[in-house]
Amino acid sequence: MTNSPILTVDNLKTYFFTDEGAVRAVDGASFEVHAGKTVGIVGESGCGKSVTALSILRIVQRPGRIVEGAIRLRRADASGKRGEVDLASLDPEGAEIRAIRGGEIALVFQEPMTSFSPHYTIGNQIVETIQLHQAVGKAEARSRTIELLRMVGIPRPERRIDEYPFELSGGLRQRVMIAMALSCNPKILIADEPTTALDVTTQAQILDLLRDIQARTQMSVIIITHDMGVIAEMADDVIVMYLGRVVESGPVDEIFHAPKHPYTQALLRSIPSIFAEPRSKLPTIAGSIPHPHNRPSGCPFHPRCAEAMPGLCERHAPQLLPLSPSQKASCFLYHEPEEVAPA
Amino acid sequence: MLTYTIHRFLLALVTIWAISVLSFAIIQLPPGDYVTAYIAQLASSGVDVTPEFAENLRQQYGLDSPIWVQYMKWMQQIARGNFGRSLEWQVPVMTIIGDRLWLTMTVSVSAVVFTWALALPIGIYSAVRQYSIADYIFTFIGFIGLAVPSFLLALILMYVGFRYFGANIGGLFSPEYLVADWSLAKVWDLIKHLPLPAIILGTAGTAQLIRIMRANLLDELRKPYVITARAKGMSEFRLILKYPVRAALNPFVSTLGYLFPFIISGSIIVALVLSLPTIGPLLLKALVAQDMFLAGTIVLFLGIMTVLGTFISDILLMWIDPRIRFERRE
Amino acid sequence: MSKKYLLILLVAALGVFSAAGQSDEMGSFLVGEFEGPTIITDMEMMPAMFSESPMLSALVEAGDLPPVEERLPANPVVIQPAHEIGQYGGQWRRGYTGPGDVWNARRIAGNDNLLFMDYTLNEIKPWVFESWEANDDFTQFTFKLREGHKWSDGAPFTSDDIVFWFEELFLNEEYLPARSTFLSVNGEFATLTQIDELTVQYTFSAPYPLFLKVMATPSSDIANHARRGWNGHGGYAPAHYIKQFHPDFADEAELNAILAEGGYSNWVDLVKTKNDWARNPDLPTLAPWRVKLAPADNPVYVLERNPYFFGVDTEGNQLPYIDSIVLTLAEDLEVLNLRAIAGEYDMQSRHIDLQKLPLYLENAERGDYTIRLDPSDYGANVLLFFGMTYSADAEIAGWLQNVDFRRAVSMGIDGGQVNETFLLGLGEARSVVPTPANPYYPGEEYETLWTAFDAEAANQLLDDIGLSEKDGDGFRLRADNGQRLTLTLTTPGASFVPYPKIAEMVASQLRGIGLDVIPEQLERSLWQSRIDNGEIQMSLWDNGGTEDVFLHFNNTWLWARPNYTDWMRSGGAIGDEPPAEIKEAMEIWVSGPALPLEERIEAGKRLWVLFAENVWQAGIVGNSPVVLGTRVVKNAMGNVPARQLSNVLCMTPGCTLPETYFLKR
Amino acid sequence: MTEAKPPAFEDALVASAAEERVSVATQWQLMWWRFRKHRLAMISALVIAAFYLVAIFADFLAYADPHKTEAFRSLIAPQPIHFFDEGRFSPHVFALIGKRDPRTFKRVYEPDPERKIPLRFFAEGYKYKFLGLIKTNRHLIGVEGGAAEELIFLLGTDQLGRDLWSRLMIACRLSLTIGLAGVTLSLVLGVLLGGISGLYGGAIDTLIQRVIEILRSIPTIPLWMGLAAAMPRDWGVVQVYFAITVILSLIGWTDLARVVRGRFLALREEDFVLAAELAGVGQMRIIFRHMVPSFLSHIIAATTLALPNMIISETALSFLGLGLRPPAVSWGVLLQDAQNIQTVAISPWLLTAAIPVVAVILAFNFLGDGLRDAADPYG
Repeated sequence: MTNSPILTVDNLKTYFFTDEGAVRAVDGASFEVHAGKTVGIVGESGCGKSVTALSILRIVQRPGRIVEGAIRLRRADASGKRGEVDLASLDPEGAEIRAIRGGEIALVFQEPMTSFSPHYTIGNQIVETIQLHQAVGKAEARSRTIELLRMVGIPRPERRIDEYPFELSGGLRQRVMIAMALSCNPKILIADEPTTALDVTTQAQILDLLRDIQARTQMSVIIITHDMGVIAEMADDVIVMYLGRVVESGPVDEIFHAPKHPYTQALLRSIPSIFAEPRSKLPTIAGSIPHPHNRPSGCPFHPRCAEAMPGLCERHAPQLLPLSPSQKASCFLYHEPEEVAPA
Repeated sequence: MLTYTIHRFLLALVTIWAISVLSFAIIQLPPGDYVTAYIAQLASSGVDVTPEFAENLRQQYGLDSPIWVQYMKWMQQIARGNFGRSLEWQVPVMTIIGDRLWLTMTVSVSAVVFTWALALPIGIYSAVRQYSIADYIFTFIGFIGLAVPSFLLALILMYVGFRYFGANIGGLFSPEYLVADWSLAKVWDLIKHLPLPAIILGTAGTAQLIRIMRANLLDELRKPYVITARAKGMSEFRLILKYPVRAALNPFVSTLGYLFPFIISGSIIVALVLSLPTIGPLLLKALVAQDMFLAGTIVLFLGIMTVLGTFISDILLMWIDPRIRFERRE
Repeated sequence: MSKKYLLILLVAALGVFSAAGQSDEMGSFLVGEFEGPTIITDMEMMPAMFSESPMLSALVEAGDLPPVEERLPANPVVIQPAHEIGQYGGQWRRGYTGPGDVWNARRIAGNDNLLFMDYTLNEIKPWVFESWEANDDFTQFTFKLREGHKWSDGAPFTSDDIVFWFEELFLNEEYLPARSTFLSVNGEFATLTQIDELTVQYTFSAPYPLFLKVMATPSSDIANHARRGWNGHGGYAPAHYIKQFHPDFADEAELNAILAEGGYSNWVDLVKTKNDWARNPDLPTLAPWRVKLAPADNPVYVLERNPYFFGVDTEGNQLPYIDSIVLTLAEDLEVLNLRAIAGEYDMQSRHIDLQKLPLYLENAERGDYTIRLDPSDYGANVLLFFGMTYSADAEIAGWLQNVDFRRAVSMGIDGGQVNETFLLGLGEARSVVPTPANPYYPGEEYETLWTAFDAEAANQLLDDIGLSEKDGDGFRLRADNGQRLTLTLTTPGASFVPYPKIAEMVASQLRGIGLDVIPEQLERSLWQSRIDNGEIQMSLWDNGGTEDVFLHFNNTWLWARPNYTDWMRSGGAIGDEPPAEIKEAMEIWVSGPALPLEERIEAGKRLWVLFAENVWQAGIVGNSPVVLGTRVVKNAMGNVPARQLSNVLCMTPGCTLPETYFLKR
Repeated sequence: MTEAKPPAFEDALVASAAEERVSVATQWQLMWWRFRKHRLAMISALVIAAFYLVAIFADFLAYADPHKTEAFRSLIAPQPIHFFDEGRFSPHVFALIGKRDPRTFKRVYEPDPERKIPLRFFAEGYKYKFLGLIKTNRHLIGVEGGAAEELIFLLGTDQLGRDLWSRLMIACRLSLTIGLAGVTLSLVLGVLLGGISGLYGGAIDTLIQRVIEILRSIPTIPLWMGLAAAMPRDWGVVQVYFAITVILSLIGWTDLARVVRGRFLALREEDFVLAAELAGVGQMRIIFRHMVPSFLSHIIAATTLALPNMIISETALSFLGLGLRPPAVSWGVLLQDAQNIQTVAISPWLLTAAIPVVAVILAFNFLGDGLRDAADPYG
């Protein structure tokens, strides 16, 4: 925590402009990623966590667009001087952001089945990535690819490199995916639900692999998941999102042991636990995620919140404010509305 | 894969045989025969025709025997590599077809090239920029070609060409090159005559291809591998061409087999209006004249080409799509 | 030429359309003076020296060809061109529509008649035969060939070639199961005697005064090798060439090999194909041009001069002047016409569409051509004929056979409207009888008999014959079941005249006399097969070729096909016996050729009277250039007559001698 | 396809919103919602509806007998309508004086400024049966105390002096309806045979696939010519054409059959079909209750796209002399009248017959696209 964060997301707002109006997929999210650390972003589906990842890489597709906020990446510029670049202000198709995509920030995501094009061999697709970012020849790139495949635990990589994605099992494919993401030694790896589509044993292997690699390369990882178990296993810091906003953030221990926000508390209650009483019903969060065009006024969680304070929560939007040096939450249980302004 | 190929080949033979029977039957469908048609034509060009001639001619051409006998004779000839003699042109069928075949190919290929050159970029653009103004405009232009009757378009363009540009009227060669031996100048002359038929023939198919390309590409663009590729830092242009466009090409290849026969029968009208020395008008005239061996051979050829085309496009499909290749291997 | 060539636009004030003052002689500025080349028979005018095309001189110099004097017969035919002595060389560019259009070439380049009918169609002149002689009762005809006459391959042409044709082809039952009746009289065929190498003699069992005309008519079956050899007739054939394909002369094994290789059905097929001047470049010919590139495997159809052609001009220049004729393929008539409008053809009337006349005139200067109109002089360019042997629907057959019904239909058609719409006002409404210039012209009253548009009289006639009942829409009802009387007017597509469109107008007019007529367009061969089967109720056609009604079979008797014509041609053996008035007409037609000239003319007049009174054909419009009568002539083309007959018998432009045309430099 | 949800949107809450509405909306409502968004398709639907209205009220909209020929009204150019007379709204045209120019042989017409012909709405004209039932002679426009066909020529006349506007109106009737039966039959056959092929597989499948391949290998023009010539003699032009479209639909089903077969093959493996089978639901019921509805939308779109083909075929076959022929009045017949160089050069107004063809074909295509987009659950 001593050095400054490698990536700072500050008040990020990504909206989708549809015929029915703007959908605020990410609505003022702020967090930091530190070098060598793992940040977990957690939330129900539809909370804006994947869009946040896409926003960082600037590959949000129309009709989506970043409307506000900054994504500051600390990096060495062309002269080798350390500096900062605001990704949100870059031309999304420009050369600079493309050099960062795959080069400094890599993405692994949830669909190992379809994340590769079935028309090219895996080798082709990895070699391409290497050659995009580094001036190396084909043969050199190929041998690097074989090395990478070996590193992620693919048996007989010399042969596998010429196979098509559909010839591999799901677990192997996700390993290849990780190999591809690592091919240019990124500083940050974003893993969007990396294990969702896999069976439990494979999940564990993949998570082990990620941890192992992080230990070796000292890169930062942003892991996006709805699975609190994965968070507990992987993350150093946790960010809880709800309807596009960060409702709570903090070190993993504090979030798990002292969740502050009622939503975080509810999420944790819904994890099946070996300590839970057998045959008891798993607690769920009341209600469902509201329609994006009917965003609740005030605190977006108040209709589902057991501790909602009538007259306050539906009228005022809470701010994400620090509760301790490391933990933040956005709830009127912990601070008063600063001024009475209509949300 | 070998058994698969052999299996396909045997089925193709059966299909071709069925086509030969059907084509012969269809040509015999109208009442009367070549002699009736011939006499009608003579009468209309002012030649005195007496009923005796009809009898003479029927015996001369062997048209007085039953249809199945004529079919068997034809088949026997084909088995010896002789497709019969055209009753109207009075020379072996292959002599006539041979000359026109490659000109037909040339016209068809240039029409296909034009169609693809127009349809692929528009289709890709329309999919990538779905619902944009340009999407609407390009799609609209593409569809105009489908909607405007090609025979009318051909006639109007031909007249405009004559009236305002002094262009040659119809055909694929300038008069001075018609009998000339092949030379670079003649080839250049042919190339100069190709755009008009290619554009007219091509516009009709453009809309269909734009539609297929757009729909396929829209499907492909939503697939996760596109995001993967994007996250790699590829430029959007390269990315789209390398991944989704490649995948969207599959249906194009699978229709390749039907393309050639389709262009021939679809181009009869335009070829007539523009007076192109291709197979289409020949087929139409042979049918009108009930010149059965000529018409039968052309129909049979088209059938064989379709069967072969399908076969080739299947193999091409296996070549470009590894998934199909693996399925068939098993 | 009398007032019949003054083309009058019928102007009618109709609705708000008032007739403005117009020229009485519309179109007359496009009709030229009747003229043509002359065949010189005066031996005094025989040129002493001969010369040839530079194209041939080169061959002679190279030793590939004997000199012109050796190629010409001792007495070549001498022709005085229409205007001037021409220049050698050049290509005559024309358009043709495909293999079915070989008559395009046969007409222009196939002048190899035994005798020649001059351009007026009135005078018989020598041609292949140098002279002829008939006995007093016209039963025996002696013909003399030219000494030293040669085929286009240099082989001598002698009486053997005529005898070979007559005995080995014409009389061979297998080769010609059905022979042309023009070489017969009263059903008995002539005998041919070979007097010597240059003399032959035809003998008939009864007088046949028309025979010389038959031998001179360019369209005749038995006197034109280039035009008729393809169907087994022709009058003569190159024996030295044909024998290699004839089973009586050829080696059997060799013949079988040829048959198998070429895919011929039998030797008959082989010989008829080889004997086709228009398609076989190897066939020796006497005609001015021979085929160089056949239409089949070439994009162009090319004819080249016959180096042995037996005609010269008055200065001794061997004809033809023009070296070659190049016909380019147009798959569609619009393309052909547009090319003509662009000035791409040197001289052409075939396929030229009268309806495009405004466009032709507009572009005449740009295309550097002149438009000439050649109105026909037979009776009707458009006529409606009734299917007299139609029988499928007894009620309709009954009306078709009722002369008053036919007269009413004829009077219910307004030929003036058809003339204005489709013939641009260039023809005139008239009956089917020929024009006053024709020897068989029956008299002025018959030109309009039962033809002048008169809806009132037509309605009255129909009311009187029992068709007075009408339905709510004003259509007459059938007598048998009280349903609407619906008739079909069948027309063939793709002809020189837009019959299907005319049928639409005729049907619309006949509604005016309460007849429900459905126009029906058929593909041409289907139309033909319906006629052959007696399935036509009413149809439209023309009377081309009836200039001499005894010489042309097809158009004269279409309405009587097939049962009555079968009866006529078989002498009553097959077919149905027709009613008296038709029988009278048929007897006249069958016996006419045997009648001496004066009696034949009277018989011909009587025949047309019967046609006019009985209205088997209802004349609609005639005297127009609509059939092959719109001519595009490049201004550089010389010796083209300003006016020619547009005529099947003339094989127009055959009888204007295209071998005398030339291209000016 | 099912697992390939659009990830870019997955979290964008849009999907969840749709899901919520899906739970209450029927398939048809869903289609309608999507369809409404496709503006071009909406406009196209209105255009097509307008065309069919014209077809229904053709005689009322025409003002001249479409079959009445008149040489002295041949090839009149479209006539301008003057809406105001001395500042007053009073639509009128000028009477025409025509003659044939003796030098150019063109028919020329001059307006007569002395004779104004006032236009009237709901005027009397030629007699017809309104909707085929009620005898009347009222037309949308006409003139007072005269025959409209002699006086007004909104789009000019053809060579035979028939009014083009009136003929265009009447032509809508045949052109828009004649192919419907064939298209319908093709659909039924396509679904049925494709379904059988996909459902049963094995020998039946191989046989049907072979038949499809043979049928697709035969060019249609010879077939069309043969059939046209082989029809009974006493049939009228419309009957013959109709019969041929029906017969040709017997070979036109192949495209749809392939699609349906593919869908069946895919659906056979789907969970809900398996579930229904396990639940003991009868096979026919599975097909018609569960499987067919799942690709009904595709069939609708295919139909909409088959209709413009039928109109194009009609015009093309008329050109070859194989389609509808006079006295039938259809767009193909009108276009065939215009298919010559003198029309292009001298009387180009006859080419206006192409405008409704282009308009309706475009409309059908955009409508079809809209429907398909709306029907596609992943679109």
